[in-house]
Amino acid sequence: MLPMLEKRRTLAGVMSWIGLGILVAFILIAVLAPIIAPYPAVGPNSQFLTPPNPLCGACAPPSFSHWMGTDNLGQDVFSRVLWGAQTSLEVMAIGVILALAVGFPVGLYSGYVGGSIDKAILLVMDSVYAFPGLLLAALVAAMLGKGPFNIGIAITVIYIPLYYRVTRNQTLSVREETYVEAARSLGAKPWTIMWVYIAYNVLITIPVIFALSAADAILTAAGLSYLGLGIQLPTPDWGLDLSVAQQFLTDGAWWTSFFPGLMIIILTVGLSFLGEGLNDLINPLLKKGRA
Amino acid sequence: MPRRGSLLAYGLTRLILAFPMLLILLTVVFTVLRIIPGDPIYALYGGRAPLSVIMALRHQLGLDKPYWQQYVTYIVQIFTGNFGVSLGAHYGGQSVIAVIDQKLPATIELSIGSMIVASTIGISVGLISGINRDKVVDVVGRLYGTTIFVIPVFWLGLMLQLLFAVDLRWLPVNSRFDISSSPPATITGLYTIDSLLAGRLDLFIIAIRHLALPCLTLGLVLSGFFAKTVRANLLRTINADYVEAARARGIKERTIMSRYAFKNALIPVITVLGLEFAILFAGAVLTETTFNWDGMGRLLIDSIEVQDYPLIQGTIIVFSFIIVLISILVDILSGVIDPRVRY
Amino acid sequence: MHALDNISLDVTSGESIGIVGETGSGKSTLGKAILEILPPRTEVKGRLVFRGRELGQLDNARIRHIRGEEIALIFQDPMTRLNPLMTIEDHFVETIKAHQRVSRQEALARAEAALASMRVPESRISNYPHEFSGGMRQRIMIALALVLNPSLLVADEPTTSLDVIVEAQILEILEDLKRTYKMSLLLITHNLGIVAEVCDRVAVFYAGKIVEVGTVDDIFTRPIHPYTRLLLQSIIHLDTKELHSIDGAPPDLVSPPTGCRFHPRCPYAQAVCREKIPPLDQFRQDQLAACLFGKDFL
Amino acid sequence: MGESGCGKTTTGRAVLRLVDSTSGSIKFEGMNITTLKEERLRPLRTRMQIIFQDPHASLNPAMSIGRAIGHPLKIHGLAWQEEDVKSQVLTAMREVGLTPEEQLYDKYPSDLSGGQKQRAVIARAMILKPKLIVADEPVAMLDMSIRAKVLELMLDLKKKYNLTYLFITHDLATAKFLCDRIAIMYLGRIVETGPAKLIYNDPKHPYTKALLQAIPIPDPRRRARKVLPKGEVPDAVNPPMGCRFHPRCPAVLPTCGWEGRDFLDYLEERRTDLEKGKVDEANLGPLDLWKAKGLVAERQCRPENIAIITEYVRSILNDAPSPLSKAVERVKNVENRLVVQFRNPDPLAPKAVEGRLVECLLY
Repeated sequence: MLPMLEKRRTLAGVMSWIGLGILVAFILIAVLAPIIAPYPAVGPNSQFLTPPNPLCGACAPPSFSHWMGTDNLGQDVFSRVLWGAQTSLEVMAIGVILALAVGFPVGLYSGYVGGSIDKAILLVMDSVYAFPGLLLAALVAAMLGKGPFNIGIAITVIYIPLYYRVTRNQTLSVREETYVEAARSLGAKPWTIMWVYIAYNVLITIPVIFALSAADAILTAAGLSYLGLGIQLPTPDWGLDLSVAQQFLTDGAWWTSFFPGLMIIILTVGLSFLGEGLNDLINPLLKKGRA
Repeated sequence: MPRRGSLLAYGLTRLILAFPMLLILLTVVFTVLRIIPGDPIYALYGGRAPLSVIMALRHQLGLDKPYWQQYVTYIVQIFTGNFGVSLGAHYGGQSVIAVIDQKLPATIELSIGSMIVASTIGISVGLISGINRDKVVDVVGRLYGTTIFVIPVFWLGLMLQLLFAVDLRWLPVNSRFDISSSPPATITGLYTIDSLLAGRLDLFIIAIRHLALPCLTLGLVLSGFFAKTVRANLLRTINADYVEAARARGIKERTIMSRYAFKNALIPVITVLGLEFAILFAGAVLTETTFNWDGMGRLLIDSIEVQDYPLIQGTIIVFSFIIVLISILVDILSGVIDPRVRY
Repeated sequence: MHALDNISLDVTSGESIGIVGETGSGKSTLGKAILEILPPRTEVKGRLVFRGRELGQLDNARIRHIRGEEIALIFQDPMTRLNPLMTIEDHFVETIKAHQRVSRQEALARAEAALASMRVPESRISNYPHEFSGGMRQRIMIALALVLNPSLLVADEPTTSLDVIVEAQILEILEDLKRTYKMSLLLITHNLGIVAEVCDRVAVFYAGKIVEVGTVDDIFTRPIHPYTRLLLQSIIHLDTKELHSIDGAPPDLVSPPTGCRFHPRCPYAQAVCREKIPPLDQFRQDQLAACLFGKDFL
Repeated sequence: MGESGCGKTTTGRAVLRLVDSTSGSIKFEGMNITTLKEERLRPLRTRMQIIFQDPHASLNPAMSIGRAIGHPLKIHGLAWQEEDVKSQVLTAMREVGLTPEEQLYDKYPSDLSGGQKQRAVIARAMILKPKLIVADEPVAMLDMSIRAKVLELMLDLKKKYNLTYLFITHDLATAKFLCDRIAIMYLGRIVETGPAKLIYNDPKHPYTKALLQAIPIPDPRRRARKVLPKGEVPDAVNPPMGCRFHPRCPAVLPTCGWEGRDFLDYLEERRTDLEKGKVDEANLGPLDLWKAKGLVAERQCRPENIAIITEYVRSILNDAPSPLSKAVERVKNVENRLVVQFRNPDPLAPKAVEGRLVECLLY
């Protein structure tokens, strides 16, 4: 997939590369957080504190020792932001990968067999899809309890219909391709047709959805935490830190909300660049392939 | 030979088709609330209230009955308009319907305002982008569409608050109305409409000033989706065969753009409108929290926090009804505009 | 990419001329070039003289008036050429009003007359395009092209997506038009049979160039250019006794072959064909060919 | 052979049981396979194969050419060893002229030209050594200059392996050149079938005649005015009664299957004539007052003008082409309805006519 990105320096190609770079950088940050973070994520680092700010506890503006300042508990924002990458990526990965693992086979099966089974599954998935994802996730999260894994599951619920729809629609169109009928005329069994002839040709549309839903999953997870229904303190998490910081915003402590938000934006923008770029690169390929 | 289908028949079909969708949503809500972790009372009160209290509550809500019986009662209650009574700290004892009736107008006002902002900005950006394909304006427009869509709505809200309310002090920080004045008498519950109905322009201005930031926040985030859809569709219609054919007939370029390219590009936008509303409602929950907006989203989160299970259920069900209603409206609207849709 | 190169063609009034060529020979680009509706950023060089006026020098408003009013274009796929959101009536009224100041009633009356002449029931004028079959839509497209009485009709593969009987019906309509309205017809097609049935003269395209022009009789009975000969032989028709084909594949127009563009596939090619670009020379009365050895094939 | 929508492709697929037939029977090598279960059918698929119109679409873009050609062997367990499969594939590739075969083996469909892809598809079909090949417009998507070569290949293979082809095409000329026998289809029915030579020299069914006449001939000296059927192929979901060609047939009889719809079509056709249309509009009003059901076309009338309308309908029926007007049994009034009642059509069955079967009441 990537060699074709090199061929043309189009906007799509550039966007894909930027997006991929950002994603890789964040994975590195998450993995290396224990090494690169200057302070632990939890607990005050108050030895450097200037006189405590009466309005927001132990918070301090960005300085040489605390690049992004400290929060109301005196925790280093930069370190928490780095550690927070772990939480976000973990929740996102669980949510999106589980959604793919369920949505893809179900979509493939539903699209291939068609008929009333397909219609029934479609109706259920479409109904769930039409429902505001965050509300559904909030509900599931409230029921399951709060930990990265449970939040991941709650998010999965939103994205299963998405993967299902994309897979099913693509399966429907691939199923009508002559080469699938050719496989049938050769005497191939349904299982072989589904996995040898259809699955791969459906899978090429998935990276786009994968990137876009990953971006959305990060937003949803952050939203849940922001609402107090996701990750709980003291775990470092961007959305959670933002919601804590919000109450001090009117007092001028902008840094505690600005930087976690910025991290979310950079990562989601990266992912959506990757998704959009891939979309622009893959779509013409699909069309050309058919022509 | 294909003939024109009846719009009325089409509308009725959509209405009937919407019923299973509603039923499925209600079933999903039922499943999540009652089956996944055992039952809501255990999930919400487990270990925090004496067993006798829990058992009594369970009995009161009928949770000790078999699932199928619970399900039937649940469906019957919903369709008879009985949503139960709130159990939580804030609204304990009040009827769920009454509480929702208070909160719904706030969310509707916020949603409509945001939709207006989103469609105005989004469609304009999409059209400008599409006409100037691959020029600088287009690249900027595309980057805007992609970026604005993935900015966390609460973060954008906070930043706008910081800028316009805290620093510049142009607009109120949060809430639906000034504390110093009393809102207009409730007719529709929408402060803007009510103040106009009461003939109070001053109150209307207060309401609009309070609406401005939340609607801008939510509208901006949502405009990305509009911009992307409109641009993609415009690129398709601008190069459509019928546009070329119209040009060959010597139709004026302006007419071609408005009657062939723009109009046709906006049709698919209607069909994604349902999806937009789903995103809008999710965003509304966050925006209501950021701006302390006393609406349905806040109600849901508060109910979840105080584990007010009848209120949670009621709120979610009302959202389901609205979603289904919107999907019907969207279908009928696209049927009215696009003659091909009436099958 | 050079879709067309050095094309020179005269069409006289009331004449029907066929443009034939395989896929990618650039023949469809010609039709659009005449009406100047090529995609933006397309460069057109050369002179288009229509009834003594040079189209390239006219301003946009004048060109717009020539489109539809004097030169009309009908296309290959009638299914996609009508705006799905507009009724047939709207299409007609808009087209007529774009050119002439007439009342809506007057425009409607003309539209109904044009439709009736194409045997489309006027009662269906308020229907939408998707409510018509393919043949009907092509009739509507023709009616739409004729409603302003143009003097030149450019038909770009007008029957390619239609079945053989409907194709024959449409071709008869085109012939009738030519006869009754003294309209010139520029028929672009890949089907040599259609040209033989409808046209007075033919221009054969290969890789963006005209390789041979002449009357249908000359081209079909005594072609000069090797490509024309081989193309005629490769048609499978009812009297075909054995199969013939042309070796190789049509060149891509991004980097066409040097010299005579047909030389890599030409069985008679000499070394000089690779270097020298053959001019379009006259070999017989009214028959021109772009072959260095044209004389040998007389 | 037939126009689009006549069901020729469906026939080809039904023969191979790629679509299920609703009635009738399919026999292969003497065995009735109409309702055979897919598991029992699978072994038979080695002996019947299909070549599709679009060579590009018939190859899985994710499979290399070599793997695609060899896959049937694996599906049927005819060869498991990679080398064994590969050597058979290479042989098959040489056979269809897909050379240099070693280099093309690992290429993907998108790297090949249209002609090469169609050769690959033929090789994939031939590797199972089939007896029957259904060829569905195998050259329609190829460039003029390549068609002849693929057809030649098919003829060579036929001779060499004594193959049976079911050749599906809309191109009468190719069918004439290639086939021993042909069947002309119209709207889901075979209207004429027999030896190709006989049918081309002297077509019997009016539809066959129309088709042969409609093909453009690349010879300017043989231009002639044609007698063409009017209109287009109607919707196959709801085909005309009796002979399905009757509404368009130039040689139609009053007994061919006229029905209520035909009367409505006649009314609509009159509206294409500006003068008649205006008079009709004034006397009858809009067309959608009429309803057609089976042999009957009818409409509601107000009691005070039913007599005038009935008279007018009778007069325009007199004005109609004679087969149509003769097919009308009567125009009557039932309560406030005006009813145009058609006669029952004569039964239609294939008849032996001069060495071929024709389904037409003329014979």
